[in-house]
This record gives sequence, C-alpha cells and structure tokens, in this order.
Amino acid sequence: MIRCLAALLLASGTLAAQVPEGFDVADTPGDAGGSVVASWKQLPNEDASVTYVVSVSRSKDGPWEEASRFPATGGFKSDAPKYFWFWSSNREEHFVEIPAFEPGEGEKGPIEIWVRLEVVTPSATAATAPLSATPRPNWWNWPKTNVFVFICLFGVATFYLIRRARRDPNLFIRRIPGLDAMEEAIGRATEMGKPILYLNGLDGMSSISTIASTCILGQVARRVASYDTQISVPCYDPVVMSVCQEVMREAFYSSGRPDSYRPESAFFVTNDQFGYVAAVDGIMMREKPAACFYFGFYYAESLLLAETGGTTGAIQIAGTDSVTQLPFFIASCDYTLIGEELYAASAYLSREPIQLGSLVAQDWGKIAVLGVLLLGTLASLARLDFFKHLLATF
Amino acid sequence: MIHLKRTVPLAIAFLSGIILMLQYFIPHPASETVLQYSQDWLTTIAYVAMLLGVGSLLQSHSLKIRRQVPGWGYSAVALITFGLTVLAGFHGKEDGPGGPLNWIYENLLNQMSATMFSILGFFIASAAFRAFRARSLESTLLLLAAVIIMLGQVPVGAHLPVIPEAAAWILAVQTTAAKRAIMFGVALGSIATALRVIFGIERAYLGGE
Amino acid sequence: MTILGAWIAVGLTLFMFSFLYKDNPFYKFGESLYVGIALGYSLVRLWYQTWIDKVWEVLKSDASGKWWVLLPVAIGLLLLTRFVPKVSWLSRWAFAFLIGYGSGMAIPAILTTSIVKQAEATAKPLVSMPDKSEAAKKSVDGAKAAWDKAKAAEPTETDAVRATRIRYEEARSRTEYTFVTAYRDLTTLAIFIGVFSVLFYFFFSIEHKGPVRIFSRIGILFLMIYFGASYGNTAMGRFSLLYGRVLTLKKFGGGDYYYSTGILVVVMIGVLTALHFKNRGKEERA
Amino acid sequence: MSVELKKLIPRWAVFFVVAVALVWSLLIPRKSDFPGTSVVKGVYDRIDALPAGSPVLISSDFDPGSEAEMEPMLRAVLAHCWRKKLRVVVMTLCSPNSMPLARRIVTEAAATHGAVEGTDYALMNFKAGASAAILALGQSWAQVYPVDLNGTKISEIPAMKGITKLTDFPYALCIASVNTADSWVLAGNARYGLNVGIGCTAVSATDYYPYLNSKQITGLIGGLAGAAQYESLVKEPGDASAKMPTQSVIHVTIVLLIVIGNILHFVAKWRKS
Repeated sequence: MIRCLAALLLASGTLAAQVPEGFDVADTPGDAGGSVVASWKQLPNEDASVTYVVSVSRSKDGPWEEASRFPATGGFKSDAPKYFWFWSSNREEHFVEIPAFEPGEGEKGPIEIWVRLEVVTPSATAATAPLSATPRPNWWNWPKTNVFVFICLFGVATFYLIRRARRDPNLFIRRIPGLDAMEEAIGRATEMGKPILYLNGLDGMSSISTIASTCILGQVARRVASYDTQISVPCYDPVVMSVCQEVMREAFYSSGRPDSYRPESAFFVTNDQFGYVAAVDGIMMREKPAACFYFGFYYAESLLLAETGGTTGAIQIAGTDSVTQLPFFIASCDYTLIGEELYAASAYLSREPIQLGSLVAQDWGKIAVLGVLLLGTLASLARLDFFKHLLATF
Repeated sequence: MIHLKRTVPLAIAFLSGIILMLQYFIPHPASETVLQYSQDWLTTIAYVAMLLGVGSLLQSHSLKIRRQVPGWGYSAVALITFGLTVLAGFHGKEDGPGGPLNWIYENLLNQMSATMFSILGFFIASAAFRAFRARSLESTLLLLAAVIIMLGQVPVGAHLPVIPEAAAWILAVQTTAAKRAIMFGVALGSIATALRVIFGIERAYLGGE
Repeated sequence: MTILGAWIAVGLTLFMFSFLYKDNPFYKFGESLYVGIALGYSLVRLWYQTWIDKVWEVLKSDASGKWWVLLPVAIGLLLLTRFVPKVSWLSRWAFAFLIGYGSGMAIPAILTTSIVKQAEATAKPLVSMPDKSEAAKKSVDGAKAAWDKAKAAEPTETDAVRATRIRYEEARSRTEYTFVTAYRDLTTLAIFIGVFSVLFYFFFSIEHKGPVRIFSRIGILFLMIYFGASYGNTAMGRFSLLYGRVLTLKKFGGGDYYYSTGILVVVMIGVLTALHFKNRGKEERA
Repeated sequence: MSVELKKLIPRWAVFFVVAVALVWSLLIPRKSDFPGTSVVKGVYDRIDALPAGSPVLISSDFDPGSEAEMEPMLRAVLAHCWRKKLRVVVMTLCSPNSMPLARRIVTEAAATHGAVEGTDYALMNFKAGASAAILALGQSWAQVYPVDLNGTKISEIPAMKGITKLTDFPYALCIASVNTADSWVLAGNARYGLNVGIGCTAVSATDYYPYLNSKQITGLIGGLAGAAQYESLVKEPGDASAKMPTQSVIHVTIVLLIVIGNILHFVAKWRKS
C-alpha cells in the first residue's frame, strides 16, 4: 500500500526525495587496500531523473569534495563481479568505489575516509548522515576461490591415484608410438656407433616444458648407459645444461656404469635463438647422429632443426607443447608427441607406479573438463547462469 | 650430509612453489612485491648463471684447440670473436655499451639472425614437398588443409570458386576446436608435472647421491 | 650503412645461405662467428641492463629493502659451485628454487587462462534461442531501413549494398531462426564436437576401443586439419622474411656498394667448386 | 623419404625452384587487386561509415621485429582515415621502442596525404600495463595522457577535441604483434562497449577468430594478405599489394611442388607393385 502511495506522490512530484536504506561504507573487498566502497539499496521507484552524488572528505564535517555523480540507472553491484561476485541481490544495490589516496600518496599508511550520499531528484535533494571506513589490504581475493578449489581437487585426485597405482602395478596405459620408437632408435644408434642428439628446447629451467624434457632425458640416459651409446646434449641455457649433467650422472650411476659418464656430453652452445640453431645444424651435419630427440618448448627455429636432421637420415622424435610449432615437427619428424603426450612421456618410459598414477590423474582431469563442457552447454541452454558464474575468472 | 643434498632442495622447491602459487590469490601489497621482486631475481640469477655458460663454452672450445681436433680453427674463431665482442662492448662509454658493439650488432649479428630466420622460407617448401604425401586419410587431410589455406591467402586463390569460404571455415572452426582441446591437455599435463615437482614426487633434477 | 658494413653483411648472409647447398668452410666460419658474437653481445648488453641497473645501482642507492638484492646474487653463486666438483651439489639448491618458482607460478595461471576461461567460452548454447527483446527488434528494423536506403540508391548490388544486406540478415537471424542462425549453430556444434573428440584422442589410461575409438579417430582428423591449416597460415609470414633478405642483397649489390653481392657470389662459387673437385680427387685416392 | 625419390629430386633442387620463383616474381612488378573478404571488410565498413571529422583511435602495438607485416596495414588504414577527413589518434601499449617506429610511419604517411599533426592526427607516448592503461583511459583520458608525445596539453590539440574518455572514440583499431589485442577486447570492448577491430600477424590471426565468431570485434586484418585486401579496398596501392604477386607465385610454386611430390610418390609405388 505504501509503495503505490509513494509512487503516486512522487508522480505528482511533491514528495521530498527519500534517503535509500542500507547505506554503508566499508573497505573494498579483495584489493590491496587502496580504496573504500559506499553501497546502498535501490530506491523503490528510481528512474533516469534520479541522480546520486557521492562526496568525500577526510574528517566528519570537513570540506566535502564531490567524488562521483551518476544517474540511478547505472552503478549496480552486478556491474563489478570482481568485488561482489554474482549474488542475485547485486542487481538491487548501487555502489561506488572511492580511491582513498591521491596517486603517490599511499605510503603514509591507512587514513579514515568519510563518505556522504545525496539523492538529487528534479523536485528535491536528500542527504545521508556521513559514514567512515578505513581502507585495509585484504589477504584473500574471494572471487578467485573457484580456481583454488579446482587446484585442490586436482591435487587430491593425483595423490589418491598415486596411492592406488602403488597397490596394483599392472595399470593399463595405451601405447604411444613415438615413445616405443625411442627404444628402437637408441638400439639403432648403438649398432651404427653414432651418437644420439638430445635437445631440451629454448625455455629456461623455470618452464614446465623444460622440466618435463629433463625428466625424459633421465629415462633416455638410463637406456644410453645400459647400451653404452654416446649422447650429445647441446644446451641453450646454462642452468638447463647443469640440470642435464646432474640428471645424466644420476642415470649412469643408477644403471651401474659410473665410469662411462662424461660430463662434457651436455655443453653450452650460445644463448641466441638462431646462433644456437646454426651451431646445432653444424653438429648434425658433421657428426651425423643416428637419432635426434627434440623435447621441450620451441619457437620458429623448430623447422630449421628438424629439416636439417631429416637430411642427415636420422630417426627424429619430437615432443612439444608449443602449439604453433607442432605442424612443422609433424611434417619433418618420424614421430611427434602432441601437447600433453610430452608430459606423459617420462611417466610412460619410467613405468614407475607413482608416475603412472599422476598420468591417470591427467585423464580424470580431462573427464572433468568434458563434464564441465556438457553441463555448461546444458545450463546455458536452460538459461541457468549459476554454472557460468562458477567458471568466471578475474 | 644426506639431508643437505636431498631434503633441503626438496623443501626449497616445495616452499617456493607454494608461496608463488598462493601469491595469485592474495591481493595484499606484500604479495604484489613478492611477484615484482621475484621476476627481477630471475634475471639476476640468469645473468650470474651466464658465467657457467661462458665457462662451458671456453672449456669445450679450448679442449678442441689443445687436442688439434680437425676443425679446431673454427673453435679459435669462436673464442677470438667472443673476446673481441666483449672488448668492443666494454671499451665504450661508462653508462652504456660502446659504439662498436652496436656496429657489430647491426652488421654482423642482425644480418646472420635475419638470414637464418629467412632460410625457413626454403625449408617450408622442402618440408612440404617431402612430407605432404597422400599416404593415409590423416596425411591427406593435412595436405588438403595446408593447400586450401595457402591458396586462400593469395589473390590467385581468392578468385578460385570454393577456396576462400573453405579457408575461412577451417580457420573459424577447426582451429578454434583443435587448439582449445590441445590447450586443455597441455594445461592438465603441465599442472600435473608442476604438482609432482612441488610435492617432491618428481626429483630427477636432484641427480645422484 | 658504411661500405665495409655492407660488404660484411652481404658476405655473412651468403655464408649462412651456403648451408642450403651443404656443410662447407664458409658456413662453419659463419657459425663459429655467430656463436662467439652472440654470447659476447648478450654478456655485455646484460651487464649494463641486469648487473648495473638491477644490482649495482640498487646497492649504491639508499632504498629501504636494498639488501634483498643480494639474495638472487647468492643463488647465482650457488650455481657457480658447479665449477668446483666437490661442492657442486650446492647448485641443487638453486635448481630447486628455480624449478619450484616456475611450477608454483604456472599452476594458477595455466589453470585460469587455458582451462577455466576456455571452458567458459566453449559452454555456449548449442541451439541459439530467438531473442525477442525490444533492443533486438529495434536493431532489425534499423538494419532493414539501412538496406532499403542503400538498395534504392544503387540499382545493381554493389559491395556497399551487399554489406548492409548481410548486416540486416545478421540482425534478423538473432530474432528468428533463419539460415544464418542455423549456420552459426552448426559452427558452434562443430567446435563442440571437435573439442570433445580431440580430448578423447588424448586419453592415456582408457582403452581406445568402441565409442572411445570412434571419437579419438575423429579427434585425430580434427588435429590433422588444424596442423595443415596452421602450416599454411605460417608460410606467408616466413616468405616475407625471405623476400626482405633478397631485397637487402639486391640493394647492397648496387653500384654505390661496388656490386658486393655479385662479386662475393662469384668468389664463393669458385671456391666451393674448387673444393668439390679437390675432395673428389681425395676420395678416389682414399 | 623413399630412397629412389631422394636420388631423383635432391633437396637443393627444391631450393633452386623456390629461389627462381622468388627472383622471377621480383623482376615483374605487377600490382594485384585482392578482393576484400568479409573479415577485413568488418574494419573497412566501420571506418568508412564514420562521418567526416569524427575521431578514430589506433593502438600501434608492434615493434621493429614484425614491421614487415604490420607497417603496410597501418599505412593503409591511415590513408583511409585521412581520405575520409577523420581525426586519427595513435597510441601504443607494446614497448618503449614501438612509439618511435609508429611516429616514423605516421609522419611519412602524413606527408604523402597532406595531414597535419595536431589537426588531422595526434601521437600519444607508450603506456605500460596493457589492460590497466585501457581501464584508466575508460575512466578519463586526461588522467592517463595529460599531454601528447611532444608535450602539448590535450586541451590545446584540435584533433583531440571532445575526447574526455575512451568511449568518445566511435571506433578503435588495435594493430598488434603482441597480445595487447586481448586487452583491447577484454578491457576496451567487454568493459566499456568500445567498438574494436584488430590487425595482427598472419601467424596469430587464428587466435582472434573466436573473438570474431562471438562479435567482440567487428573485423580482423590478418597479416600481409589482410593488408593487401585493405589496400585494394582503399584503392591505395601500397607495400602489401606490391609483395602480393611474389607471395602468389611462391604459394602456387609450393602447391605445385606438393602435387609433383605426390605424383612421383604414386609413380614410385605403382612401379614397385
């Protein structure tokens, strides 16, 4: 009853503007502490004629300075999911973000900010009592929690599957032709007495592709040690070179041939992309390796390496997650591991239960992604936005 | 002693992994400074590590020279030019690299890297000639897609009847679908590997005893 | 570009191109030169950019947390222990930091950009519902008016008229189920099937038989079409580089550079053929 | 590679064919008209529809490394804007050395079209932090760019008349060889509803098709082919159209090589069976 009475009065333009309820000033959630947020509930019958003016000052009754002015049709909490997520109530609440510091003034520590809201209608103006808040840096960004939950789920699945793999060792893993061919390639190199060339890509040691590549080198070095073949590992990054030396030393020690380990088999070439390619192509043409292995992350030089290797008649096996270079490896190598197969290689070659466990976890991850795609499609068909909000990233 | 060689590195990997992972979720200025400083740390570590690279380069090339391995002359060239370039760089002004270094960059380094990069043009032709054979359904599709896209991008192809529409459809549909699926797989694989490294399941990089 | 600079540039370019014929002394010389210069150049360039700017200047300044800069230097020194075999195990601490850093940094970033964002983009309705909203109605009428005006101006269907017609059909397809809507749904469906089947191809621990086998076969076909398309698409960019190189050779082969390209090519061909016959002579004798 | 095939066509013969095709196409300078595809027209039509005197924003996010593919694109769009008497504002989010490059291209193009700095175009210096800079520009232009490249105040530049924030530009084109294009779509279009078009290298064109498909960008100029199409739309023969004949010859050569390769392959197989 009151609502239609107020509408009637307002229509006749005689009613003094109401002050919105729920006016509140607080620290901005999930930020580094540089601003405060004033928020209030929507007036029952607001339209474009109603304007909100927010003014700010450093003391309760100090000089007021206008911070923001906007019509009632905008400035809803639903416009900023970064702070308020997607709660349905957001569509009925306005908000304004007020930076607490002038640029370059932030170091002096948090100061109290006083905020006042005025509702300006064509007929009258009403103001709220000023409220204050102190901007504080927050320790958790809540809208990003969905990513954190996905990481924990994937971690738990990995540990569970590793424990399960320890109990029943005969886990089914499909054949990866490229990796089975490595056995044959190393054997061929031993017969021909020619070296094996192993490249780790052009990324540094902090890149996951290079970490995966050094793990594969560990498995290759184990077979090289047992067959007593020569291996040559030209490196683009000195840290990767050192890790390769450590990995090969471990492989030679654990397969009982510490004497045949030669530290200079992993050496530094240069750290320019095409200088490295020129030198490695030279090595390929002079030493004519029986097998060339390209693992890790590659850039435009992939075809220069693989095409030169191809002409020297070597068996070439490549594995990279660099999507733009996969076509060139597929065109010029005998076997190519595509994307995720690079990360499955060291587990596949080692046959250790704990490694295979995490490989199965990757499959569970894929099944989860397929499930999310299906559910997402059905949910969006039925106009259910809840599911899409779960996948929102900021 | 064994703890120093194995347990401490595993603890370092675990701690730095967890800290950097949580940094993504913490907006606090402290976590911002961690990210900003740690990126500078990487470049400093990489620079000091470069001395390892120089050491290895000097060692391998001087070994070849001492043993008079055939082709040792070229190793001498590599060492001499390395020394000359370093001298040319440091002899310049106090605050920045000298004029001669820029001359070396313009006339030697830049020209050679541009040439090596352009050799790709030749290799794309020879790899296409050698590898695009209609041996199986997969390689036939590989061949057809490459030809359609290549023709679709040049005026000659644009006048052909069906090529431009086919090229546009392939780029719009196949690329989006295949690329997205590969990225799903790669992401899951790299996250699994990262987790294995942080929790010490993957310790190959630690080497022997 | 000085005359000497041009001659050196052309010489080195031809040295590197000679690698296309086969391995020869010119290429070996160019390669060794490249290795030496590249390392020397980055050693000097980064000395100023990294060592002076990031460490030396910070230590000289009186910034508050300046002593933190010594930590990466210490980690770097840990790496240098590899020169001393007895204590080289200390370098593992540095490996652990770098590898832990890379892994921790990668997990949330990769999960967000490659999985969550892409999943959200793929989860679109397979069949687009006609949009009966007022705004859609207004845009259809607007587009129709634009098309009629353009059609009235020019009797024949020029490009401009065709553009307005396409925009009108595009707008209409959003409010009713027209041929254009069907085409857009077909694209969304094809993308969905593509993503689905390629993911099936990557299954490791599930036997590829029955439905899994069919889906993974479709997946490999999607992959091959994508790789072919990506190969063709990249070819264009690589040739513009080759084109640039040939233009440079042509420019420096001109009169004011004393025909450097022509002379150097002739000299190199002469030397290479001489070497060819000398080697063949040696082969017959060996 | 089957052995007998290798004897038949040694590798360097393929290189020789490519070299001959390259040199031959260099000697015959033919201008080619490349009919614009709908993807490139998405940008052309939007700029063509702008009334005279309206402002256009170009973010020139490429550096010397990828100049070969991107410069013709920038020149073609500048020619189109000035012929339509539009005011062009050029900025960059890529790197410090991409603004000197952009300035050289813009001043050269302005000289040939009689465009005057200040009235027909304005240059803004490099700003770091791609999305952050765009978000700030959305709030207020003067807060991010109080002065232009040569230090004159924004209010005194006629080309910047009436521009207080990003959405005052009816159209923005991001010519990028780096991933700032994503920031323009996510921060510019998604957040402020700015009409965005993208110009990119041929290699990364496939990355931006999803944005076209979901209407977040109006059009896409991909690599040298896109630039050549734009040049023929604007009827302004430029660098890309000049290179097109060579690209055509080489691409056709490769397709012929593939066909010959397959014929030889089947002949060899047929002779063996």
